[in-house]
Amino acid sequence: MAQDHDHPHDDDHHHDHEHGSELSEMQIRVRALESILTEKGYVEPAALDAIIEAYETKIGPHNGARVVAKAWTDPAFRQALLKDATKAIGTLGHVSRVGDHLVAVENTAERHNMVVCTLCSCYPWEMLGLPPVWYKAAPYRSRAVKDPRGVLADFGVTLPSDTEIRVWDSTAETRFLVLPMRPNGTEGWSEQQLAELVTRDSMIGTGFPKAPGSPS
Amino acid sequence: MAQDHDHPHDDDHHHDHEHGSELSEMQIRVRALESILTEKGYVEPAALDAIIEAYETKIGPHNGARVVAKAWTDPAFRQALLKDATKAIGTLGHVSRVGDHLVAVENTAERHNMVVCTLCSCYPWEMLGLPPVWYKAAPYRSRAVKDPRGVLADFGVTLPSDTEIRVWDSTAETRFLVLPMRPNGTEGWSEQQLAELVTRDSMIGTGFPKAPGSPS
Amino acid sequence: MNGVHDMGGMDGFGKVEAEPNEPMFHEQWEGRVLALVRAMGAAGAFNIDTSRFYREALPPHVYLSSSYYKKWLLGLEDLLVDKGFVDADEVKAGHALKETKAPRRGKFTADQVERIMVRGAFGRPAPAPAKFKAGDRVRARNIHPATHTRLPRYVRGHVGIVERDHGCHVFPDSASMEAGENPQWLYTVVFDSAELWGADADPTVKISIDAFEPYLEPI
Amino acid sequence: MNGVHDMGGMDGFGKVEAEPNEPMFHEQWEGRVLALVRAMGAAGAFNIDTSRFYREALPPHVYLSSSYYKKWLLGLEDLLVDKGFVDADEVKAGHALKETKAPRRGKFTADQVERIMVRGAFGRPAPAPAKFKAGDRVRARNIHPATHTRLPRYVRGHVGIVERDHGCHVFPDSASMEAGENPQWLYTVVFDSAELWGADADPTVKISIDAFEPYLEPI
Repeated sequence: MAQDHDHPHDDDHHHDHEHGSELSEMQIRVRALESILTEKGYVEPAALDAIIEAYETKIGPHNGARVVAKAWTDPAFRQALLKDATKAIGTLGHVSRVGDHLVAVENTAERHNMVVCTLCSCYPWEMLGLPPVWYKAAPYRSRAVKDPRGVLADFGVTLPSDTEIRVWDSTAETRFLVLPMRPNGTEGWSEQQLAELVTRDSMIGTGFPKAPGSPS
Repeated sequence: MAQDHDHPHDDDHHHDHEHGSELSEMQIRVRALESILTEKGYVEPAALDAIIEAYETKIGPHNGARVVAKAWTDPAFRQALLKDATKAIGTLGHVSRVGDHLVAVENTAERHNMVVCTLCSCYPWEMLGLPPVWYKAAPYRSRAVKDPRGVLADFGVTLPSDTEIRVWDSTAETRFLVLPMRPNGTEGWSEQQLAELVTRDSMIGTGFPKAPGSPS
Repeated sequence: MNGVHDMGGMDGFGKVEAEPNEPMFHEQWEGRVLALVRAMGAAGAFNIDTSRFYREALPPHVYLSSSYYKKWLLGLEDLLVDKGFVDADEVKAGHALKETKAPRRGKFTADQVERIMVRGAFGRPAPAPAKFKAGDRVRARNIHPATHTRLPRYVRGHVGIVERDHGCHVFPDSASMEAGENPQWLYTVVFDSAELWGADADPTVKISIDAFEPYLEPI
Repeated sequence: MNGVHDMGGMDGFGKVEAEPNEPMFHEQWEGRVLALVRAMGAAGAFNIDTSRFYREALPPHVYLSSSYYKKWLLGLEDLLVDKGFVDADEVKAGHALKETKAPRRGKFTADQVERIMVRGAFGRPAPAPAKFKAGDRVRARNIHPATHTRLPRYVRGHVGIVERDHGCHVFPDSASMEAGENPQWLYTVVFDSAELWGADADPTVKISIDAFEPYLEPI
């Protein structure tokens, strides 16, 4: 069908972000709105700069990775995390930003968890940073709840055919963090070493942690 | 909300048919496909001309109007039409083109019928001609089955609040023709006079026949 | 497929806007597209269900932002390329480059126009007795085929009453896949508005679809 | 509303395409839009549910063809105009022309940034006991509000099991209309894939949503 091969009207299939002219139009438009809101005294440009800087520097998947590595090495923390992730993470000095109602869900040999937001783009920002475009886009949002194995195939991920897949649709202000399985061959590793193996996608459920010794 | 007032980004809400440049691009593209199909011997331009001419001259709501007027004046025909519209219309010499499985549905004081095709644009071409753009467009297709009174309001049509509304979604190769109520004040009128009152929309169920003496 | 074409009950598309004295075609090319689709269909390059499926399978944002006949053109191009009647290079070049693949009924010529001005006949002899009769309560099955179907999402899982029996017809779910006509009984099934749209629905409204027998289960 | 944003289970959008080494923003203006939305929300011009509703209410073809942050910008413009914080003429002119309408919490300044880097708290004291508990079988109601809701279409009418109780939370259906927080119990409800997608569904898959109590009925 139309999606599957090089069709003559592919030029109609564009999205905005592929058009340079569109982008500069957007820049002008956003700048205009910022001017209005600044002139009217609702915001100040320095505050906007500070918000962007905070997103760029203070959040990101390194936060989630440290939580996962801790859970891999500390059974009591793992238990506490699965019981109440917000509370458990709040006890860690190095991750201060965590919202209410964060739920950690554990992958096992029997069950794989995968997180989606079919209605918009809900995502555990404090743990993973801003979501990637694919997480917010129609292919993932539409298919994750109906054909999760097909979605995983798009990521090159294959699960045993008898593994249960649990899809969590983030339809409220709860947020979900997948606790992936600890890779084999990491016995005795430190939390910091383990954290290096934890990928963003492994905490969404569309990937696995890196194997020890794989290219970083 | 966005649809209800003059919003600054109305320029984003355009559809293709509002763009002159798009249209000439379309003309080039259609001409190219016609050339290919002609050169490959699938079609001949004269046959395409003849198809278009047939649509432009041989079908149209005048066919449906004559059927309705006949049903208003001939009780036996009305009965036959409601029982099997294809067969009944086949007995009329002047309307030779009628497909199988045409179903006529009768408006009464108690029940109003309205026809839609939510999935595409199914419509009784032989009786009514090609459907108008609104019939094929998303607002009508999406709302007719859920909010038919709201749709009727868009046409300026109001029904008594206790009139039953029956919406026929044309999801197969059956086709539906609404037999509207005969206007008051037309006693003794000829079939031809009556046919002048029968509008296309009255046979879809989004309008009424014209009243006697109203501007034609 | 659960495509954006299946829009019964969706919100957000705005008001219905009728155009006074609307012309049959707004641009000359629209009539040409209509004629090309009818002619290629009549030549036997595809059946009506396949052509519908190709329009439904356009990318959703293209489906929603294209005019009606533009969707017809895009679907036709995709279909002719996929089925081997036209090559993508030919569409780019704007003229024939490859060999012709003969359509099932051969070239469409002007003398055949009268034939196609009457809608095709889709009734077929019954391969089996009807499972349902007027008055029966039935549930529309909760099916979600990735391919073409004529059971709209808004009725799936809901209970209605069989009102009419239309005999056996070509089954679009099969025909669209070029998997044969597979005739099936066809019924008008009527639903209360509250069954489809919940307790707040307008109680004076009833909605019917025409449903093929495989879409229905007894209750 | 049954908008095109409610796309769980729809077909036709193609494959998931991940971008290797994706930057946080693809264009400088994207970060600016994010910051404007966060700042205006923090100033009290709107709550998160209202801002979601304005994005959902974009015309469907605009929703599907716009990039993520473009949707944010378009929704923000619509919202600020509708709520009287900005005038449409100001958006056209690109600078302030009318009086300022004070947002609920006043100007958003740089010293408040740290506060908004933690997600807002939506848990609220319970106004009434919970109707359901873990293990209960419940049916997602068949509701079709024209306004904002967080009950996706693909579960409506279907039966699942209550798995977790999250306490009481702000109810988006009310908050989005600025009709108060109206806290409601929130549950994780899990569905078998066959219940949602029919007999052909992958039997190893289960899907959960987080459902507010008014979305559920006992069975």
